[in-house]
Amino acid sequence: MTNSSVLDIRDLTVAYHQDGQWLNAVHDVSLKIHAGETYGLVGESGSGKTTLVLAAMRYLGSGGSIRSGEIHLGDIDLMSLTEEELRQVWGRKIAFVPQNPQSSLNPSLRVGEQLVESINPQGELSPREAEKQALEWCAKVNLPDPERMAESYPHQISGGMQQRLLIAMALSTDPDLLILDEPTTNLDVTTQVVILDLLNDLIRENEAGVLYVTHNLGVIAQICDRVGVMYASEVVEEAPTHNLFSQPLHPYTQGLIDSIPQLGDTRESIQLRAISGQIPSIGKSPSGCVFRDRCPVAIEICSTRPPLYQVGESRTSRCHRWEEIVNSEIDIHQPSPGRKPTQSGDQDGPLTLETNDLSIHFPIRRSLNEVFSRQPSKSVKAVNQVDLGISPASTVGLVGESGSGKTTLARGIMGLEKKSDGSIELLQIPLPEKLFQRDLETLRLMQIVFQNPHEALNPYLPIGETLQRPLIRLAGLSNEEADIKVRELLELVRLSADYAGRLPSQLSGGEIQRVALARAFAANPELLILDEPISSLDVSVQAAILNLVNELQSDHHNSMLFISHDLSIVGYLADQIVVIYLGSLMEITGPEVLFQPPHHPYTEALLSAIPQADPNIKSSPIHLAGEIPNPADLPSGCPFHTRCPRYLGEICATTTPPWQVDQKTGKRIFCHIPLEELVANQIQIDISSAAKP
Amino acid sequence: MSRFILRRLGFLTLTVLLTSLLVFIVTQWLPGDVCRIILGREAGQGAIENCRLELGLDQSLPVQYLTWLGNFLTGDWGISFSTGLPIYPIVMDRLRNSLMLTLVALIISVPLAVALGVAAGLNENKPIDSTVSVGSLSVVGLPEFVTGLVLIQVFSFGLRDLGLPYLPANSSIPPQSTFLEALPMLILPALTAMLVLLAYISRLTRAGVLEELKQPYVRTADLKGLPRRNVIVKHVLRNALLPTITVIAISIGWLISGLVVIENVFNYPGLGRLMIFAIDRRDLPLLQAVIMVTVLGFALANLAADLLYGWLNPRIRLE
Amino acid sequence: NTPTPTEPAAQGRLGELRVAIQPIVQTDPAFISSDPEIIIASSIYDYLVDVTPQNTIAPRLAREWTVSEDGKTYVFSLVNNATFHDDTLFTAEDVVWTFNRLRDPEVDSPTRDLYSNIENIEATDRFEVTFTLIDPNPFFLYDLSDNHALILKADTEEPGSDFIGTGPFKLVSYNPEDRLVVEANEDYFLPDRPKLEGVEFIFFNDQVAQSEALRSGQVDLVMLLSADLFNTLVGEQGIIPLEAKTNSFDVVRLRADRAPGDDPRLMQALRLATDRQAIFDLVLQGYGALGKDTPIGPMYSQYFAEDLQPPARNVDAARQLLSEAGYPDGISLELHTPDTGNRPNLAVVLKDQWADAGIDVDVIVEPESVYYGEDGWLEVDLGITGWGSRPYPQFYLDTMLVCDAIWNESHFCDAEFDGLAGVSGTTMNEDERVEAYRQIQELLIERGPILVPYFFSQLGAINEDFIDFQMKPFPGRSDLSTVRLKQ
Amino acid sequence: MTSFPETNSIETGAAPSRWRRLSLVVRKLYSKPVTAIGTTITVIFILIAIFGPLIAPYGENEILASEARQPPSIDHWFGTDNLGRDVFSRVVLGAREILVLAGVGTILAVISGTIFGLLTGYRGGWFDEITMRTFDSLLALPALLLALLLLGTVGQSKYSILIVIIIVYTPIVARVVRSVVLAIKPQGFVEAARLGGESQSRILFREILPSVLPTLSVESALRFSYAIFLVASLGFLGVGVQPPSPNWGLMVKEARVYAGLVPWALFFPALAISLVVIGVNLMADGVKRIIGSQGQG
Ligand SMILES: Nc1ncnc2c1ncn2[C@@H]1O[C@H](COP(=O)(O)OP(=O)(O)OP(=O)(O)O)[C@@H](O)[C@H]1O
Ligand SMILES: Nc1ncnc2c1ncn2[C@@H]1O[C@H](COP(=O)(O)OP(=O)(O)OP(=O)(O)O)[C@@H](O)[C@H]1O
Ligand SMILES: [Mg+2]
Ligand SMILES: [Mg+2]
Repeated sequence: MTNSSVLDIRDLTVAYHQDGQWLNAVHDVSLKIHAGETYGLVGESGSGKTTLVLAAMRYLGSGGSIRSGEIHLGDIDLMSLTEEELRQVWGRKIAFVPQNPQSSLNPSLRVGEQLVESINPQGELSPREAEKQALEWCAKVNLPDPERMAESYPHQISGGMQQRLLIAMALSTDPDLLILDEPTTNLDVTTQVVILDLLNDLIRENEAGVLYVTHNLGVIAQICDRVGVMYASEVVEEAPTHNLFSQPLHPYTQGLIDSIPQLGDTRESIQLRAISGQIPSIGKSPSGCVFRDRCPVAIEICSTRPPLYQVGESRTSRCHRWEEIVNSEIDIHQPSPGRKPTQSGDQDGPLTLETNDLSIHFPIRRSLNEVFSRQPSKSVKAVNQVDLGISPASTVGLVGESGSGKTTLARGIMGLEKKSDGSIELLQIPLPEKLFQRDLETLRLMQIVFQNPHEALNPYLPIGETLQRPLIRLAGLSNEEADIKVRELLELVRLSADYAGRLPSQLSGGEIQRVALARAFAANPELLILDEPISSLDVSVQAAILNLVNELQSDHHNSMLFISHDLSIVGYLADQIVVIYLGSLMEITGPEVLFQPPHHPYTEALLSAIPQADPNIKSSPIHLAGEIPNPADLPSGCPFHTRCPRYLGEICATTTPPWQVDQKTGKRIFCHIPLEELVANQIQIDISSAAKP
Repeated sequence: MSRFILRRLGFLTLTVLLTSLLVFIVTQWLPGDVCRIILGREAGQGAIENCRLELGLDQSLPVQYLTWLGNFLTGDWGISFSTGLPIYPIVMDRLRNSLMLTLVALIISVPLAVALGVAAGLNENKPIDSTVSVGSLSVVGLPEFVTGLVLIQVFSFGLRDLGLPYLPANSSIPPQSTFLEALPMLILPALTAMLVLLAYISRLTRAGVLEELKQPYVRTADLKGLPRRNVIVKHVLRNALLPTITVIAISIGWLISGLVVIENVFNYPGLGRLMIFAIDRRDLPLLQAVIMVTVLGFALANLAADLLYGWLNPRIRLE
Repeated sequence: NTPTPTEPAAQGRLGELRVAIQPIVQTDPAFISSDPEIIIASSIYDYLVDVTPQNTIAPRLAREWTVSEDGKTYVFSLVNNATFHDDTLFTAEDVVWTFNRLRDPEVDSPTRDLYSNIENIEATDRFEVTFTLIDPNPFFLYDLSDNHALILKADTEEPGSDFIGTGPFKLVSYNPEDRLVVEANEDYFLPDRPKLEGVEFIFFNDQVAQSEALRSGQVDLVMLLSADLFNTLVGEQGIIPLEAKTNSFDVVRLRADRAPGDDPRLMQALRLATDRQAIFDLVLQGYGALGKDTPIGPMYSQYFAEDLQPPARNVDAARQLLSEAGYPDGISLELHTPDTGNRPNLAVVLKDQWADAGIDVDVIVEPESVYYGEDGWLEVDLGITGWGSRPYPQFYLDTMLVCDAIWNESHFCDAEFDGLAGVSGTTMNEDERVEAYRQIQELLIERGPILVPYFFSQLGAINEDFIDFQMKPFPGRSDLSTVRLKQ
Repeated sequence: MTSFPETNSIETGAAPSRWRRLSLVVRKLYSKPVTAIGTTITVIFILIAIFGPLIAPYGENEILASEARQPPSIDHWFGTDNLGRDVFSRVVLGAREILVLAGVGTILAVISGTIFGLLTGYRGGWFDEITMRTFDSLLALPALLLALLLLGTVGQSKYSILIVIIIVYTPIVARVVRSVVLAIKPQGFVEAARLGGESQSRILFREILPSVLPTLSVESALRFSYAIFLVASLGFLGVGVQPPSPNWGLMVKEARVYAGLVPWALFFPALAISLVVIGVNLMADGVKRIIGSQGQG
């Protein structure tokens, strides 16, 4: 045992009890973390990351049990401790930052009290001292106004603040080992950079070993020293970060890297390579190499279980063929999708969809008091004066942070939300405001795919029926015709015909989203709105869906509004990118000039905040001050002025900015700052796409 | 918050008015005539007519209703048709009795139920849990008249036959009795009401504890290294008992008036029995008054539950 | 050692009697009808003359009386030492006012009919009242002792809620549906009475709860017990069971004025299908007497025709009659009954017995208040009605069976019967009356519209600590002023 | 085209047939002893309700005058009552009435409650507001009192009990359904149906209803046990049932009078009520668990 290791896990196997048998969720995993080292653990959902880190603390939920293996925390043999002794270790030697900040804080305790608890778990300090320290920690994690913060309840503060609090709780115990389980997954990119920065600083200060769990390769690339890649309860590869990205030694790692578009990729420039198939659920892994089923280079030997091959000093891989990979004798990339989507169709002609000055406000009910004191009625101004045009057969990408009004805009267009002002025209015909006023033909012309795949399909209707309905109702087919068409649709989204008889619960998330796509295409709409259709899917599945969307669109020539919070995805897919902030459009640009200044200061911040999956690019993210303002209290003038790093002065706060058009790039920017000035001050964002094959 | 209360009070008023109207209409359909009932089967038609005139039953229905409503709202609850006595003191006296019974039932059952529920929840699927679950499921299904009879046999006659001190089989407490005077007679009916309540609350508490134990914040608390007791008391129970509190408050409404059967079995002078009396006698103003009090009590208990819930649960407060 | 009227009897008063009774509705004596109402009213008020448990007339507020030769003038001399609870002296004016009220068409009390034969009531002295009748009435003293004839103070404004009487007890408090409490009237005109400090009437909806309260010592007196409940109390320690033979009966009657009852064979068939002895054993468990389908029971020993017998049960004969009456395959009927007393049990047993003869009845039990309140009892074809005990039998004939009787529930109309009833009701000759009653019994057994399966005893029980309680055939008329605590 | 990644599903095969699903449910009901006991009790009572007349040695009102008040014996397993009726036969024959009344009442109440809940939840607005306020006022009255009031007005018969169960339970069911509808309404699939131009009735009954069914089945089981409770309690109060009906509540009421001497006439119907209510309760609890675990899975 090297005494420098803070965590040493050996041959750990963890299983859950399900339906009368033990199923391994972590199988034979060893890993070691040294003091001051940040170790990244990456893998798809369900690969066993959380199970592993919980087991590392010997904290497993009901039904979970450590079957074999050793866990050493410094000199302490965790496996030999009683529960009482474990509680002495928790919160002192190990600290944990969970994935979901909202539910990880007790909703009915003030956050200050919760922080005090972790500073003073067994009550050694005087309450006053503990409180003082708590306030200090609030300040350390950059929480504004610590006193007020401490008095708040969790629901009263934003997700970013909650996460900072949880980090403060963890760090305040001065642990030897800090475990972070996807601490930024649910946060916006702009918030994420703040948290990551904070972590970087604090970790450096504390000399603790860090185990960082995420599925975001970008984050790994930016902050980790060493990476373990987990798949189907096994760690299939382990390497220093730099090596891992420059030459992955496991086909799975390669698949992960290839699945996501990087900033600067466009559908014309690159095709995403999805990993075929999907991760097996626990207990269903194939024998031998667990990745065998999905591996492009699997051969006979792969049906025997590969040992953990030691590759040089610091690398390991569980691939029988690692030597061939090292020597570049085999290509471990996933096969490229057969057809490159061609941009076809006539993008000119009358706009498919046009909104003018579209505003959607949700009224807030006034209290009686407010009515009497004649306070004006307020409303949540979710969408403000949006002018949007979508050309035939083109894709408009809409990006914005959480709460910026993307979904509201989409719903407003579909007629699911009442517009307060402005007009919506479909094929130059004004749309009736209310859904029930729209005739079947109008309904047929527009379809939407919702964000959450599990809500998108009726869990009690067989897939076939779900697909049949629009065919019968909107396309006017008979039952028999619809049946035939359902099969075609399934084929179109690469599902076999027998899926028609299944229920959504028998499908994976990716498959459900395909069905949702198929339904949207069933009546061959003119306009298709995709509201974050992939953000809840695993990276390997995302790629397949993105490819499918591309392909379908180029076949059917539909116009598309693609909504996402991820600029790299929108940049990859869209013909035009629209950036939205607080319900107002900030910038409209083409994907090819996305990285060329001038940028709207908000776009600039978004671009810089994206952690790129390339350790060579050291990004210098722009930190946005403060929180997104409350949409019920929109800032006057430019909605972004309260957080704008390039704040000009008075004018931004008082006057609505003009739409400036950049002649060179064709960008339209909603800003007071002269474009020349922006060009002069903004540097080109470093993108990695050139480095890619 | 004040808006919330105002809104709720508005709905409450609406509900109460609707109920009174509903009851008024329903009682119009009730067969049997209050005057015939008052005067007996031997009275002549003339006496009946006199009586109807005196009670204002000759007026049109809307007039009758509005008159009653107007008077009621101005605090004049009127005279009971069948007894000729002022309604207000009668109803208030019964309300007091019902509240006493409620109090005893709650005092006995709530701590016990919560303790059982917590114990069961913390020991899921262990013997204590199964015992509490099966026990409560069995008791919750027993009609009060069965439990009441059993309790009387055991604690009254059973103990008496053994020559031990025993509880009164009958709970007709004298009017204006103080709580302490009434207490011995309150025990058996309270126990009967309590069994149902006990089962209900303990099941709810158990479910609450199980639900909260699953929440990620419990993990956070555990991993802070807090002693297990702290985690349970400060974190789990605080949230787990929230729904329980609501149910307790609501059950006050039920206890006040829903104990018709128990009040009959024990001859306890509560509101429920008074209501049956009023129905039997077609004593509309009395019935209306009792129902108003009941519905108000029920609605207020509900409101109190919501307020309490909102007070204890900071998440609600924003709304 | 008769104490003089002026001697205070207070030192002898001891204890409070707790009586369990059904809740009352009516408190105005002119309208009271149920036993609980009457026992409460008769504790607070007094009768002019009272009936003894042996059905004889006893003096009360009237010390003595004389009847004129022609039987039309009754002169009552009243006690002179009775005071109302508000300390005003009781005088003849109060009697006059009370009885005038009872026959006042405006008030329309149930007694109006009863007293329609009175021509005049007059206070002939401060303590003397004279009643003048239109026709002689052999039962006039009984009429004066009617349940409703409690003497109120003249010009009482709220007879229902003033509670000012001359009776042995004074009202302390009344909580409707809960209890009514009275205390001894210290100035009661009868010496040495009452012997209790007070009485607490506790209202119970539930009979079982009453008897349980008695068993657990929470009440002392329970009346109107069902035979079943009575049996469970027999042998219970510390409890004395009370049985009073009465002329109370349940009558099963079939409307005779329309189909199917207009064919008397149907009623005969019902009778033939009935096993009275079995009913008596099951329903009454022996507490009472077998009925003979007439309202004249063995209590009226001078009128009861012991030798007459209704035909014994004969199912075949019943079937035969049915088929003659046009129901060869049996008949379906609804049997209505109030929900009180033994009536539901009687209905259920009849249902079983009649089923053997192909008579299929649906028992319909209704709350008493509804059954009587809606006048359903006068309307339905086949029904059961309870009739309370009266000191003389003429009452039943006049109100139930003569053609124009106000409660002729069976709508029976028989000239011969009416003639006989007229004779028995007016003749001053006792032998004539005995003969008329005998013929009436024969007639009813032969073709009457009613089936009287039994006369039931009134049953009650009292805590052994209390003595000198005598339950009357009409239990509500029992006198509580004689009860005392055993020392 | 062939190079496009093939998908393989989590589970293969079509949705299980109805029978398999049923047998699965039965197996799950029997996987926990307590639930198994509850289910067995319920099934036994249902069988008794169906085959009662074949089981009962005597009629429901068959009076054996000479055998009144006999303790349990070979001839009379549960003894005889005060009128000489065989208690065992009456208990057995009483199962049908109470289960049918409670069952049919529950079904009707569930149907009407579901319709109200679906409509109010889905349409909202004034219709919702007025309906729910009316239901609130009904719920503000204790169920038993409401029942008494209604029984007084609609008359004392079995059918009145049905009406009472419907009126008393419709608001409760409607509320439960409504809350589920409110939770489901904003979900994508409902909106997708609206956007697909589906009619309201299809949306209500084909799209939303299935999601309500699990909650509804738990609620129905619960309502059923309360309905039994209610029918028995009404019988005990002597309303809505006519003697000589072998309604267990009525039997308890009647036997209570002479329980001191003939305790068995009280004990067995009381036991029957308790058993069936406990049985249904235990089963409902099991149903809830099964559906809960399906919801998570
Ligand atoms: N308590 C449990 N009982 C049974 N199975 C469980 C339990 N917790 C997790 N699992 C299963 O174990 C496997 C690994 O889960 P785990 O949460 O460790 O994955 P993960 O890599 O953290 O995924 P994610 O990225 O979604 O958080 C999954 O298949 C999951 O369904
Ligand atoms: N029905 C509603 N009533 C009131 N406010 C609403 C309503 N729907 C949305 N909002 C508010 O409108 C704003 C925009 O919400 P919207 O859902 O459109 O954002 P989004 O960009 O789609 O965010 P996300 O990325 O989280 O999906 C938010 O502040 C939200 O709270
Ligand atoms: Mg995880
Ligand atoms: Mg959204």
